[in-house]
Amino acid sequence: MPFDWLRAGPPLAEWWDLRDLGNAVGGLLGWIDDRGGPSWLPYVVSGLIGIVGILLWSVFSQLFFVWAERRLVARIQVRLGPNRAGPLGLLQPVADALKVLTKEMITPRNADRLLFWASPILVMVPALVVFAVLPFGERMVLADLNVGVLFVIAIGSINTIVVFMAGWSSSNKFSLLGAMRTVAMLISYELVQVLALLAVVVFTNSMRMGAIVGWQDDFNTWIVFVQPLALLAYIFAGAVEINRTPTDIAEAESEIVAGYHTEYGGIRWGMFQLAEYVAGFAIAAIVVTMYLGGWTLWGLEEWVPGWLIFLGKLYGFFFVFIWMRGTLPRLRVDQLMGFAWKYLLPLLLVNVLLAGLEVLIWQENGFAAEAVLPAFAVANWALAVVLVVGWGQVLGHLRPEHRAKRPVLVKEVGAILYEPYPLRPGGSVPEA
Amino acid sequence: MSVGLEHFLVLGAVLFAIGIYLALTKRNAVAVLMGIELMFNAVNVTFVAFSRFVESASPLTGHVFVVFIITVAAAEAAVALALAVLVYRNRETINIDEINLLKW
Amino acid sequence: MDDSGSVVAFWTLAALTVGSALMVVAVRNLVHAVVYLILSFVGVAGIFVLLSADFLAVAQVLIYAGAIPVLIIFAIMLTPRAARDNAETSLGLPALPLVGALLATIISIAVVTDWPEATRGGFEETTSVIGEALLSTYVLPFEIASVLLLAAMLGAIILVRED
Amino acid sequence: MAMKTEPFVVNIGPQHPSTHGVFRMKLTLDGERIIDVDMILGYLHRSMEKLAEERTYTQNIPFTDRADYLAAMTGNLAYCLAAEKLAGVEVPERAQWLRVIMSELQRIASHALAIGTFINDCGAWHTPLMYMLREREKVLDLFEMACGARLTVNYMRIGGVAFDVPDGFVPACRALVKEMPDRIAEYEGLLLENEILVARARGVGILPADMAIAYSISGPMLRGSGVAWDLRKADPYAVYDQVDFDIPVGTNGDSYDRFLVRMEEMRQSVRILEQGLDALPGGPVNVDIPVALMPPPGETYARIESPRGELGFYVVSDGGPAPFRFHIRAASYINLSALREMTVGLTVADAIVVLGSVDIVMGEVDR
Repeated sequence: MPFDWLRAGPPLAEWWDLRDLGNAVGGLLGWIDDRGGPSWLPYVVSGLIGIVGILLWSVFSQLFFVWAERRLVARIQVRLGPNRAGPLGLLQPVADALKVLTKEMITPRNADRLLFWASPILVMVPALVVFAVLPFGERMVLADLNVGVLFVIAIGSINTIVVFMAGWSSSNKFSLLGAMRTVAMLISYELVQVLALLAVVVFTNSMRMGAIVGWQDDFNTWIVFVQPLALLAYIFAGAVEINRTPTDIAEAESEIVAGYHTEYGGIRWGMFQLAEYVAGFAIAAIVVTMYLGGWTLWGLEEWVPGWLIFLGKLYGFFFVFIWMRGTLPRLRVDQLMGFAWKYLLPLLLVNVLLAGLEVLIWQENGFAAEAVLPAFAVANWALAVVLVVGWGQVLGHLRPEHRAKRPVLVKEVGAILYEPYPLRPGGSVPEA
Repeated sequence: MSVGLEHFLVLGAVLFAIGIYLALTKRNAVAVLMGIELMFNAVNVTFVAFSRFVESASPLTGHVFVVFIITVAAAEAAVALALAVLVYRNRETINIDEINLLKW
Repeated sequence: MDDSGSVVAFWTLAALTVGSALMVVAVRNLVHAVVYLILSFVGVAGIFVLLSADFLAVAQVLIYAGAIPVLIIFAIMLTPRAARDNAETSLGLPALPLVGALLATIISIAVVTDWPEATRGGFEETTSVIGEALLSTYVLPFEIASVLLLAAMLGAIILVRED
Repeated sequence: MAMKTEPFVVNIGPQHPSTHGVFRMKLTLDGERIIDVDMILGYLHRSMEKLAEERTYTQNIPFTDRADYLAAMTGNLAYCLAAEKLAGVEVPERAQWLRVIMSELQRIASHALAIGTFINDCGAWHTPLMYMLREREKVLDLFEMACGARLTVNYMRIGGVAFDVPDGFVPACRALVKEMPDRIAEYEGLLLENEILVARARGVGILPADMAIAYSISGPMLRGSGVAWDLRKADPYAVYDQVDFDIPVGTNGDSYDRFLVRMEEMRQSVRILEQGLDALPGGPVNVDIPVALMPPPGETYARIESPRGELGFYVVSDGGPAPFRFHIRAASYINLSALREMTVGLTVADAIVVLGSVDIVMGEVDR
C-alpha cells in the first residue's frame, strides 16, 4: 500500500492534532480507504496536498519576505523603508506583484525564442522541487527519499543550466557575460556544497533527511556543534547559489547592468525574483534541516507544532542572508573562484577527513554518545578556528600589507613620500 | 498489462539506435559526442533493467557497473571536448567532413 | 511492476526520453539540441526511479543533467565560428538502414530469449549496498577509475591551456 | 597555439548605474581583461565658458555653482578670487573666514558622497552611502540656513559673501563639528577593516607618483599616490595660512588609498571648521561694488583646492563689463585623463571601482 509510512509510527494521533499536519493527511487517507476508493487515489491526494502546500507557502512567504527584507535593509541603512502602500507598507509586495504582472513582456528581436520563453519557467523548478525532500514536521515531508541529500545537490545543479539558457537566449552582450560568470561560479561552488553536506552525512551515516533530523533529535546535539566549518562553507556556497551579496555577481548592478535577466520584462522578470527568494528559503531550509536540528527543538516539539519551529528557524536563518545583503560589498568573480578552489576545497576535504576519523573512533570503541559528542564539538570548533586562520595565513589572505594602512599625515607641502612601483601601466600590486 | 523486462530492453535498444544514428550522421564533433553520451545512457538503462528483473545472487552489481560507466563517460566527455576545442583552434572548424586531411 | 501507476509512468517517461532523443537528431540549432539532450537524460533518470534504482536516478540527474551539458555548452562557447548548426554529414545516407538492422537484431534478441525473471519486487535501499560493493569487491576498479578521472582532468587541462 | 578570440567591445554608459553621470567608457575586452579604454565625453556640455562672455562679472557667479554641482561653494570661491584679483577688490576679514568655513563644510559634504558612491561601486549596496548622506543632509541644512539654497548656493559675491549668517548658524555648526568625529569613526569601523573592500580596492588602479604628476593630477588622487600637494598649503588663499591642519598622503596610490585620503580629509576639515568658528571676527561681510564692474584690462588665474582637486579660473578682461575670456580649469576633467593608464589590464568590475575612486562630476568635466 503506498504511503504506509504515513500510517506507521506512533499510534495515529487524532486527525485534528495539528502539531503535525501529517496526522490530518493520514486521517484523510484513512477516510478515503474506508470509502474504498481506488488504490492509487490516496497516493495522488497526498501528493497533491503536499505540492499545493509547498507552492502556497513559498509564494506567500516570499511576498511577506520581500517586505521584511526591504524594511530590515532599510533599518540597517538608517532609513525607513516602504511605508506608503498600506499600513507599515505591508501592501508594498502586493503592489510590486501587480506592477510586475501588468508590465509588458518584451522579447528581444533576435532572441532565441524557445529558450527565452522556457527559462523563466524552468528557473522556478529547482527552487521548488528541493522542498519535496525537506521535512517540515515528523510526517510532513512530501517524499522522504533515502537519497535526500544527493537529491538536494542534484536539483541545485539544474540551476546552472537554466541560468545559462536565460543568458544565452536574450542575445545581449551583458547577459551573456553575466551568464558565463554565473555558470562558472555555480559549478565551482557546487563542489563546496557537496563536501559541506558530506561532512553531515558522515556523522549521521544516512542520506535520508528524516534520519538526519532523527539523529540530531536522539543525540540532541545539532550538527552545527560538531561541524562548524561545514556550516560556514555551506552558508557561503548557498549565498553563491542564490546570487546574494557578497556574491551577487550575476546581477552586479554596478558592473554589467542586470546580468542574465536584463532582457526579461513583466512577469518573466518577476519569476526570476520569485525564484531567487524561494531558492533562498530552500537554502535556509536545507541549513536548518541539516545543521540546526530541523523541526526538533530538544523536546519542545511535543507541545509547539514541529512545523512552527521549523519555520521559525528558517526565517531566523534567512535573516542572516538579509543581514549579509545589508552590509557586505561584492567580491570580484576571480576572487570568488580563487576562494572556492584554493581556500574552501582543501579546507573542506580536511574537514571531511577529520569527521570520518572521529566517527571511526566513536564507532570502533563504542564510546557513549554523551561523552564523545561534546569532546568532538570542542575539538571541531577549535580545529575550525585553527584551520581557517592558518590556511588564510598560508594563502596570504591575511598578510599584513593586505590589511588597511592609514594615510601618513604631513604638515608641509611638496614631499614625495613613496618610491613609485615599477612603472607597469595600471597593473595590480605585484604578488609578493 | 504489466511492464516487464522486455519493455526496458526495447527502450534501451531504441535509445542506443538513436545514439548511433546521431554519432554517424552529424557533422559537428560536439553533436557526435552527444550521440556517444546517449549511447552510454542506453547501456545504463539496460544494466539497471537487468539488475531489477533478473534473478541473481547480488542483484546490485548492475548498479555498480552503471556508476563506473557514468564516471568513465564523464572523463571521456571532458577529454573529447578538449580535443574538439583544440581541433577548432588549429583548423578553425569542427566540421568532421573538413577534418579529413592526415597531414596534420 | 503491475499496478497501473507505474505502467502509465513508464509509457510517459519512455515517450519523453525517445521523443527528446529524436528531437536532438532533428533540431537545427546546436544549443537546442543540448537542451533536448538534457530532457532525455532527465527522462532516463525517471526510468531509473521506475526500476527502483534511486541512487542512480539522482546521480544521473546530478551528472548527466548538471555537469556534462555544462561541459558541452562550454565547448560550444569556445568554438564560436564553428558551424553551430546541427546539419548532417554528406555521407549520412547509408547510416539509416544500418541502424535499423542493428535495432531489429537487438530487439529480436531481447524479446525472444526468456530471461530468468526474478520474483522479488524493487530494492528498498540501494545506496548503502552500492557503497559496500564499491569498496569491497570492486575496490580495484574503483581505484583505477579515480586514476582515470585524474588523468582525464590533467589531459583536458593540458590540451586546452594556452599559456 | 594562441587562442584566436575576437576582442569583445563593451559599452559602459552613457546610461549606466555607476558612471556618476552621463559618461561613456568603451572597454575592449579580451575575456574579462581590459585591453583598451576609450572615454567619450561631452554629453553634459552646456558651453558655459562661451555664455559667460556675454554676462557681467556678477551675473557669471551662478555658472560656477552649476559646473561642479556637488561642490558649489568652492566653485563660487574660486571665481570670486579671480574677479577680486582682477578688479583689485579687498575682502573684509569676516567674509574671508566665512568663505573658509563654507568651503570646508562643502568638502565634508562632497567627500561624503564621493566615498559613499565609491563603496557602492564596490558592491555594498547603499549602506555606507546612506550613513554618509545623513551627515551630508546636516551640512546642506546649514547651507540652506546661510543662503537659502542646498545645492546651487550662489552664496559668494565679488568682494565677500552675499549675506551674513543668521544667529542660529554658528551653534548648529558647532553641534555638527562636535558630532562629526565619532560619525567618521563609525564609518571607519564599518569600512576600514572590511576584508572584502580591501580585497576589491587594494592594489586596483595603481597610479604611480611620477605618472600622477605627468598627468597633472590634483586633489585626493594626487595625494593618494603619495605626493603631498595641497593648494591650501602650497598657495594659501583666503585665511588658510592662519589655520592649522595636516595633509593626508597615501602610500601606494591605489583606489583604497584614495578612499583613505578622502576619509582623512573629512577629519581635517572638521579641525579647520573648529578653528574657523572660534576665530570668526565681527564686521562687514562684503564690499559694495558697482553693478557693472569694469575691471582694468588684463588677465588672471586664481586657483583653490576643491574637493576633487585644483579648481582654477582663468579670466581675461578687456575693460568691458563682461569678461573677454572665462575658462574653468576643472579638476575631474584632468583627473579623468589618467583613467586609461589605471584600468588597462584590470577586469570590468575593477574598472568600475577605479572610476568610483577617481570621483568625477560630469558637470565639471563637460562644463
